[in-house]
Amino acid sequence: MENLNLEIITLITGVILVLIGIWGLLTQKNLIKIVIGFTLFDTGIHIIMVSIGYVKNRTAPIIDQSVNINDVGNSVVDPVPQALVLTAIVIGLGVTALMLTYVLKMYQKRKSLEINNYNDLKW
Amino acid sequence: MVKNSLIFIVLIGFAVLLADLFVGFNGNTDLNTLANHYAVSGPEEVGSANLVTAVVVTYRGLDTLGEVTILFLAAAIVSFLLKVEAGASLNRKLRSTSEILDTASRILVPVIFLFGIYVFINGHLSPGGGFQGGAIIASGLVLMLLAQPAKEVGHKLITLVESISGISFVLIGVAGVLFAAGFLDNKLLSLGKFGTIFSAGVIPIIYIFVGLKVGAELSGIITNLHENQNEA
Amino acid sequence: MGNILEIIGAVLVLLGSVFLFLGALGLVRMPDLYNRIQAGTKASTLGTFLTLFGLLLIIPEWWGKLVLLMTFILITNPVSSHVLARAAHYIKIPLTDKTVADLLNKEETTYKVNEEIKNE
Amino acid sequence: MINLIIAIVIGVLILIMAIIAVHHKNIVVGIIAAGVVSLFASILYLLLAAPDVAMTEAAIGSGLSTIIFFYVLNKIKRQNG
Repeated sequence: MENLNLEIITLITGVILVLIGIWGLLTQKNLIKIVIGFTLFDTGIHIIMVSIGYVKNRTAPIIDQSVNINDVGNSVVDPVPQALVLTAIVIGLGVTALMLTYVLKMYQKRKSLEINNYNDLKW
Repeated sequence: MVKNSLIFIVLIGFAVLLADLFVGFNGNTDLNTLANHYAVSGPEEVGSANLVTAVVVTYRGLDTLGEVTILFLAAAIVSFLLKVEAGASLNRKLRSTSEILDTASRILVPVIFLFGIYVFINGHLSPGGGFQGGAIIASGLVLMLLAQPAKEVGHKLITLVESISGISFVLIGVAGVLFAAGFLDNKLLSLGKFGTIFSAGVIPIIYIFVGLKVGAELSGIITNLHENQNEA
Repeated sequence: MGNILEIIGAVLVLLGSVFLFLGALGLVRMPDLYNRIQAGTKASTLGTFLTLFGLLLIIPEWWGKLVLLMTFILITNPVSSHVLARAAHYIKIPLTDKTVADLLNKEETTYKVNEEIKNE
Repeated sequence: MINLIIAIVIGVLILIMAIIAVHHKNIVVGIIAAGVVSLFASILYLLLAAPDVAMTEAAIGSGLSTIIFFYVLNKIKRQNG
């Protein structure tokens, strides 16, 4: 209870979310369920990255009245992981839309959402 | 049985890999060197009050160009796969929308567009920026398409906005090579007074183009999916 | 003077949260979907309004943003619940047994009758 | 202290919703639960002092992403019958 910090809680949440996402990716048979597992995996990775950049008792990296302009280095959190996650979320939406379009095309070809019916490349 | 145990082994492996992150982790108490440099000298070098914007647009500007390109590729492939023939539009029966929804969407959609534009113009002063503003504009388009399903959005307009803002983004970067210190350098214009809207050099202009480009790409994806519903 | 305003604002915020709680209780306790939508929307709209108004009395400098928020909630909240209820009626989600009148069905028939009268 | 309690409650809710999203039999419930995971994650970002990321996640993860899933699901159901 002594060293239970905010960033530790969110880090553990993110790690378990990643594991749930991988479990969904590997065990589900429905193609849309697989895409849902992928989005959960994405969200988990983003939570891990933001919580690693957090610094205890500091504010957001935006300089306004609450931040002393001469002492910025000791009052804001790390801006670099936030910038990475910001763009990664938008890319994640594009990739999700691409995967769902492929699911739609596969359904139009074979009339099935079961992954077991697509065994063309199985050896 | 073998399959289940294999999945279990994979999960255990990932858990061991990620456990390395939080076993000895006790929270940061200080910034690392790179982040400290960005935080201390960022306001003077770049002039942007929002340090995330400074990192996205200036310090890591080339990465942002690459990410916008990836998004463009995804949107282009989606629209290529979901192509609708010109004659086959709207042969499904539409239920008439209620008058309340119609009036409310007519009031709300321009306000949402205006809010998106506000978000990406003020990206260097307050939370927000091109990516968020583009997403908000695409959300307004979703509301418009759900409230008035028969409405057609011009593909020509989306393509034009998308390509013009992409070209302008690259041209501003090249102008930075010619007239300032390097590619996408923001000292092309004067830095201005810190904390006002006409400050931070060329950052607001770049973020306006990024916002228009992201908004046009997401709107393209949404429009293609919506028009594909009309086909049999 | 400022102190009295602060106390009134705090009471309004408390009242608003009571209404929000009642709305959440209605979501659980009501018998069918239409009653749940009604309870959730009415109580939560009033609760949010009272909370924002109390905040306006406590911190008067934020009036611009708060009035904007109130306008937005006033437009969106009833419209979204109206659309939900209409869609639920069209896909024929059953009403509870205690229902007395189904006015949306009746309204459509009366509209048709009126138009026929007008045409003649 | 209050931040810690909020973070613990939201973290547990995220994990429950994620398990529902992966494991529920009905796909519509799964998609809605995935949207709720994104919405709660945006509150976590706000607690972690990242308002930019919170805005993006709220607009994209729980808005546009859910809508795209439903467009594709609707098209598949329409072709089915």
